[in-house]
Amino acid sequence: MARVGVFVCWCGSNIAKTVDVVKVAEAAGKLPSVAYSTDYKYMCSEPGQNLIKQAIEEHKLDRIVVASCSPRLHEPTFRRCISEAGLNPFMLEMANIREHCSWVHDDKEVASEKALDLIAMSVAKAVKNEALFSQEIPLTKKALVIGGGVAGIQVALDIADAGYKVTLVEKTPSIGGRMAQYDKTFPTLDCAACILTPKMVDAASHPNIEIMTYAEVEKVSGFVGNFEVTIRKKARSVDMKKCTGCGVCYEKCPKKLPSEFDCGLGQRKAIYVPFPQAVPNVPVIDRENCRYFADGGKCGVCAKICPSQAVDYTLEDEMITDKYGAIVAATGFQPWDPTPYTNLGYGRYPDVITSLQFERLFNASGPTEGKLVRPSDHKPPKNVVFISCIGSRDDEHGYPYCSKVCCMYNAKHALLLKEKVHDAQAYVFYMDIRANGKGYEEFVRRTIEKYGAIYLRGRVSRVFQDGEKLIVRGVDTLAGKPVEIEADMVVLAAAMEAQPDAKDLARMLGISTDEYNWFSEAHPKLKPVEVLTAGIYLAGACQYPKDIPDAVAQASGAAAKVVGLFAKESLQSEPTVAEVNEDTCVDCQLCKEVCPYTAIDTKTLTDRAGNPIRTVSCVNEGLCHGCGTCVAACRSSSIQLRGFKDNQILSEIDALAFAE
Amino acid sequence: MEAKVIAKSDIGAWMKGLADKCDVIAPVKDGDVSAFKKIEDFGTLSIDLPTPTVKGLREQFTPETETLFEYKLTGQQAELTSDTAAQKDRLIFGVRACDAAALKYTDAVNANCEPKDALYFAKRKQTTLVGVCCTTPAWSCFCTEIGDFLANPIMMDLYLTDIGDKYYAEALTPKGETLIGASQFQAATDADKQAAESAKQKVIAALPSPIDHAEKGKDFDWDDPMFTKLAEKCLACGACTFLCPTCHCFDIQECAQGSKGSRYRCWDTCQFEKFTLMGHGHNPRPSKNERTRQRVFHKFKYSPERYGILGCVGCGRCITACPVNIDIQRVVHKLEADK
Amino acid sequence: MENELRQKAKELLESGQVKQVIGYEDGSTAFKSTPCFASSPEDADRLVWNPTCVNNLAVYLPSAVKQGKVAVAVKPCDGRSVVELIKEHQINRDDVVTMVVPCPGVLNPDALADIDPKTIKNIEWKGDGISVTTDSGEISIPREKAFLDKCLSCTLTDPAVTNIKLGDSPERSPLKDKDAAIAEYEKMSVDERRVFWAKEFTKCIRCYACRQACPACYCKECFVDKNGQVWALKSTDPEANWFFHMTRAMHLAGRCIGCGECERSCPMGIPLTLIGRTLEKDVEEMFGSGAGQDPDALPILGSFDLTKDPDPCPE
Amino acid sequence: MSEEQVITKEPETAGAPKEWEPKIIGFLCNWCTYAGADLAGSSRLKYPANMRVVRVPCSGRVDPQFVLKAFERGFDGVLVSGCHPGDCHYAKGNYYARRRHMLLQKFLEHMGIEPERFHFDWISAAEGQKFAEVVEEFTGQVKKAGPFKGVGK
Amino acid sequence: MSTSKSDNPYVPELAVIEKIITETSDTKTFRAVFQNEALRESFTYEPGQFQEVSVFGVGEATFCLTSTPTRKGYIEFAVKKVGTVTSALQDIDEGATVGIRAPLGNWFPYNDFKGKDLLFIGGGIGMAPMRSLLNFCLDNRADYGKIDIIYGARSSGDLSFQYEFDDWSKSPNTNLYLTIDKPEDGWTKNVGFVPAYLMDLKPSPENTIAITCGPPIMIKFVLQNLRELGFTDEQIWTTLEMKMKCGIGKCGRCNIGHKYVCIDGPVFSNAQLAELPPEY
Repeated sequence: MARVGVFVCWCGSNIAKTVDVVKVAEAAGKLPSVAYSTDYKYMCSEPGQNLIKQAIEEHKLDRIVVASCSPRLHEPTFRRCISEAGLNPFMLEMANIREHCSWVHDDKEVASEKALDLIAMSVAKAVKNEALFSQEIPLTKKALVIGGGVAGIQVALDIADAGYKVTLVEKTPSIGGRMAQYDKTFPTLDCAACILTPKMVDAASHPNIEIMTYAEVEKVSGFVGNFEVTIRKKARSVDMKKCTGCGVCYEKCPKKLPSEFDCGLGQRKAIYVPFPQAVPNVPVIDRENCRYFADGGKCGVCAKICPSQAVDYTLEDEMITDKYGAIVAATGFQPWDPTPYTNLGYGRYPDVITSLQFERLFNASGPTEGKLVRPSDHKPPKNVVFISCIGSRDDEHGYPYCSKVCCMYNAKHALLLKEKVHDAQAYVFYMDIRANGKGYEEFVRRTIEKYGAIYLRGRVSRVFQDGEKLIVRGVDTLAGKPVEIEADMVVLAAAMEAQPDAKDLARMLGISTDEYNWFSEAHPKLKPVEVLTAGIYLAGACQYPKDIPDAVAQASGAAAKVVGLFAKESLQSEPTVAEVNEDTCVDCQLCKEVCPYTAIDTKTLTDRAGNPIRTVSCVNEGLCHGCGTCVAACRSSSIQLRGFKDNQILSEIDALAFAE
Repeated sequence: MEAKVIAKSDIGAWMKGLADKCDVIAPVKDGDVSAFKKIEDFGTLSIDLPTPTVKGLREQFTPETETLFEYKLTGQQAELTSDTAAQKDRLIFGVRACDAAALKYTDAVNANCEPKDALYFAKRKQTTLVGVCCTTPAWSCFCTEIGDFLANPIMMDLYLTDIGDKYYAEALTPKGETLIGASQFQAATDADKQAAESAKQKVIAALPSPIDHAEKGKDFDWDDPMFTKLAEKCLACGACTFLCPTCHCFDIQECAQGSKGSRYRCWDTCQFEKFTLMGHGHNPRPSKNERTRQRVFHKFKYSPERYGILGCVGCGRCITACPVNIDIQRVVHKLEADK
Repeated sequence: MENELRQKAKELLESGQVKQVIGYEDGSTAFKSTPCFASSPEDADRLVWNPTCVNNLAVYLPSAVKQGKVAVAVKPCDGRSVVELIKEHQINRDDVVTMVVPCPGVLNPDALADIDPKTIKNIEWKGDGISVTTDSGEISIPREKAFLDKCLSCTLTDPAVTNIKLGDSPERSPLKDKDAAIAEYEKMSVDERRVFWAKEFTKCIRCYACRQACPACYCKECFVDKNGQVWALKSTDPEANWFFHMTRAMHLAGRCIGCGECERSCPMGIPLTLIGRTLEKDVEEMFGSGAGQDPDALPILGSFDLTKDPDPCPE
Repeated sequence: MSEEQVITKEPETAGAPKEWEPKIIGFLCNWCTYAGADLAGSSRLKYPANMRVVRVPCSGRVDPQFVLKAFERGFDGVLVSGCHPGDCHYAKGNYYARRRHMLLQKFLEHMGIEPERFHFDWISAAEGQKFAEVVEEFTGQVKKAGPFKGVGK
Repeated sequence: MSTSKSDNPYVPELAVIEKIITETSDTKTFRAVFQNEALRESFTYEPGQFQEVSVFGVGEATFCLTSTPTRKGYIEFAVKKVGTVTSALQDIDEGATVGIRAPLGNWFPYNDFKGKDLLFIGGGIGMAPMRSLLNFCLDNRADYGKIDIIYGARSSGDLSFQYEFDDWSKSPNTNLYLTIDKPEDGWTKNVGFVPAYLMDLKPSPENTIAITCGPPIMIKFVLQNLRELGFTDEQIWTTLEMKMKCGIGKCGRCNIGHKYVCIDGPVFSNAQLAELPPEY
């Protein structure tokens, strides 16, 4: 007979208010196999944990049931606690009498009864618990960073500086990401390029960093310490080794296209580098739009003109498979397309633009070489209206969430407008001003007070063209009256949204996503850079809208996690994995079919002389994640999940079924 | 002992009269099969006599599942209870001669050594058996090969033989004599006696002649190659043994229900691999070879050696039930020929 | 036909292509045949093929192939079991030679209800039905009475794993709808069904003939035989019996080819095929395919279809 | 409700002993529904107390046999819930669960267990509200179906 | 209603586990004391008999009594972890309640052994069933001649009852010969398999009874070697292990031919076994 100890937590009044903890603890003491039962104000506190440790010693307890909050919160705490007292950590069961009981029920009698049932179930399961142990698994000390924006670059640099190899994969032809498109950064008004470009160069020249641009992750298998990743390096059509970056090819290329980098405001060629400071500074041919590829090899100007014979039309996509110990997703965001706001005329009036377009307009390397002019007539604008929350905080057209950075860049743009065009006037329509960051509030105040930006609290109902002017009709809710502004330009602060392929990557990496496809962290407060799949981390705006300092901070956090992981000699496997009873397995391979991780192999049993007898399934403990799908599939119960074996779950059912 | 007659039309009334004193059990149709059931409604009594019951009397004395005792656990303590509340007396009507004869064997088994099986004998003691001579034996019947109990019934209290519109009723025990004391029974004439005798002889004539299987069983060949052949086709189910009126093997199992539970026994069979499989993996009867041999040898060799009684009454149930047509009569004949 | 079967079997055995041929031979009575394991050309002479050949011989394959290559006589329905066994890695395709016999239908034992069994001398196919030779002459029994229900609705063609086709497939159109048998049952209310099965399962004596006769029940250790009280009690409590049969049914979901051996083997007359057919119908409706068709198909409950699978909260 | 009904109903609720409460067991995946239940808790949402939860790693771990066992044991209702399609922490476990349990639900109905007694659903870690609603609705549904008469008689 | 043991042979007596001794990594010895005080006094048994031990909620399993009736007040049995009940027993702690049905089966005809030399040959857990007779004979030392004990195991850690080795070897005219399969650091006794060691020691069959128990493969070679040394089947005794449930000759699984190991055994001489079919 096992000797189970039951520890009922009051959680202050959180549990005790609705559950009669004293009575429940007393009743729990009478459950079969229970040798000791008690209650305490805060089990998770140090005195609480000491109480458990002492009881283990004093009452020779071999299994522990803690009835308190959700195991998702404190299971690790109590596992550590009982293992410090000499028990195997898996001899713990937790009865969730807070989240699942005291917090959701009012009637004390009913809640107490339920609490006792939950404890009885946990006791019954604990009786069947077995000591579980980890196994050592190897660790590849090389990291993969997906996304070459500022976050990805920061992660790569930090890991590389710690002495570990990193592969940085970027989908576009150059690293740099969104930040490379910006002119200045708030609130310091540093030149974005001036602070980013050196980092890009550092990354490119770092001996521990391998950059793969124009490349995408195709397949991910394996598990923490042992990921196997296939990367598709798209055919660049330019030999990276031969190219000197002279730029003759794209000067001479006859095919012109709108530039993605300039948000369609400028042009690029079919062979191009996205921006002058691109890293690597090697052009790529956009095969879809290249005349050579369209006309079956007639054009070929770039190849002819290239002084170093670097242009090679025959290059093909290349698949590279490598092993990584950890993966950091830093895939960023995309700006939301404000077309659904038909009342604001985006797409209809050329001078209604997005903030990112505005950013490109006064960027020195932008389509106007830094001259702020209207797209329609290339005249400098006088009155510019900035409208906040386009697609943010708006269930109807966009997303209910706040994109976090718009208030700040609106202020930045209003300020810069005044600097570029001295007689200009900025109007900012806003819902609330969210300026909670170091120096942010001061920055907004400066824009209003020193630069005369007019802030109007309210929404814009309509924008329409009237001759050369754009008429902006809105409401100033503070003044309580409608306003109408004759504007030369309207700038929409479009929301940040998840990358269109975020969901695909999430599936590949085993990251769960929220309803907007932002990647979900393992814990919103305590594990903000981890995800639920071990060995995979998050950096930057792929998780949720972030500004640069936040993205960079999180990047360093993710890098620290990776470095921490790599600092270990090897890894310990999860003890709660599946195991096969070879005596009864008939090798029907149903377990193999359903395993999401290809963790099940077939092995041949042999007699003492080594002759094959029959084949059975076997589990690769490194690959097994412990989902137990195989267990439910197995007809003869020959595969079992440690910690969640059939007899453990059945004991819970029975404990409840026969509860008195 | 005394013999009387009872009109077939009076059977219902007679049994109804008995029902006051005891439970009356008789074979009735239960879906596709015939089974012994407690008769509740004597008004619509429809006793199924022509078809043999799918199971013999085994379940009447050793139920398929029988609680041995119950326990309750509190903390580290245990408390046992065993309910021996007296059952009502029973009368089983329509017992076949073979099934009654099987009780001689199961009595011997349950008294095999001290302590005797009290659970079994308590039920035996409380049961009165009224047999009916088979007039329509099944195709698989071979009781006459085993013994003469069809003509000279044993282990029952009263034996009825169908003689047209009435039964000839022979009391075999004092209990039987009391039974025919009931008002529905009339004195039997010599003609009735003759009719009964000729009815019995007519059935016996259609059945096989006696063979001294007990004697022949002594020389069975342990290594007879036939067992390999049988094992090949045997599916290792328990249909044969579970329907057998002499098979008595059982398992003892636990029924845990939280802090309470019970120990029970349930029918088990030597045809299952796990029957003799030990915890550490050794199995003295590891394959169907040994297990098919065990069934036949146990009935025709070991039982005569141990109890002096054959472990088969020739009821033929195992033959009809076998999904692959293993016919124990054929098997035994072959063994006897092979020796 | 029988001669052709014997001839083929002899060839296979003589040439050493197979170690044994599993077929049928005469049983201990004229209305029963029994499985035959022929390992020599002489043995092959005992093989028969007649309406009494009801057994699904695929049940023997997993153990038989351990001794070497096996040829097996299969009816089109039984052939589906071979497909399942291959699909579930219990036998290698190369280890079995399937001899598909032409099957007009096999004997429904009820067909003989009015005949004294002891007088039956022979049973053979004749015309649409069967002819029973008895001591007192020949009795013809028409198709609708002669054959098992599954035969009357049979539309099966040669199984996907046919090696040798014996004779010509008989011309036949189904007499009944495949689901005629369950149509009546389906009329019951949900609670009537609960009561119905509670009563049926009470009969069960746990002899496991259903399981042992089933070619899909090849586990080394059945869940019900686990030591200790893991899943089901060995007791014949009605609840324990229910759990056994319900679980066995779920284990067969998507795998039951409907040979009916379970019901035929059940000494207690529990209508087990009703369960199998109801469940298979659901499987076909929900997942679009059934058992025993394609040896390379993925197991029904070992696969999924992202778009077509029914969803608890469809969008 | 008509006046008459109100009148006839009153004494019933007042004088009757404790109302029958269904016994429900729920098998919840650790990552989504269990977390959803936790969220319902931390959001202090109220729902009926009839269900007791068995935590499993994944809905894929929920063997239909657990559901059968629960009905064998006489539970009035069984709930199985896991992550929404595409959200399974183990990528695919819920898809297998979906096949198994959607089939089981039909099968149970065929074999005499009202579909109201078995519920299979997706509830994510973010759906605390949905969890509370599903439990409330399911409890009501089972209550309406009445005490389960069992599988043995 | 509570019944006494007499009318229901399947109801065990309750006993409390008083002491647990860890013998090897997978074997423990349990000392049980009947709860019923009168029974504690009156209970008696013979060396070689066995019992059925219940763990309530798990089931019942068969164990031989390893204690000797000469030492009263308690009974002992050794449990090796192989199945569900044995695993459950391994998990219980001192103070737990178990059920016991005992004594069952026959016993060693120790009266017939009187005045003779005894040779015990045990392997691994096989020493357990012989320990009862061994300690019984040592407690009645004057009744028997020389006692030789050959005991072997895979490793020194697999030898059970090590705490009694001193008592055994210090008993007058008694020799304990230990052997393990493979050499070990610090092991000064014999290395080698039991049958081979037996041949090295060459005990005389003269007026000697050999009692052996151990794994089947060991028994096979021990018997071969004993015969080579001149022992007759009548001089060799063993105790058999079979799957049992009822322990009282009813449940039908432990038969060897027409004999039931639970009532006609578990103790057999080789001469008796020779009469039975080879099915054990």
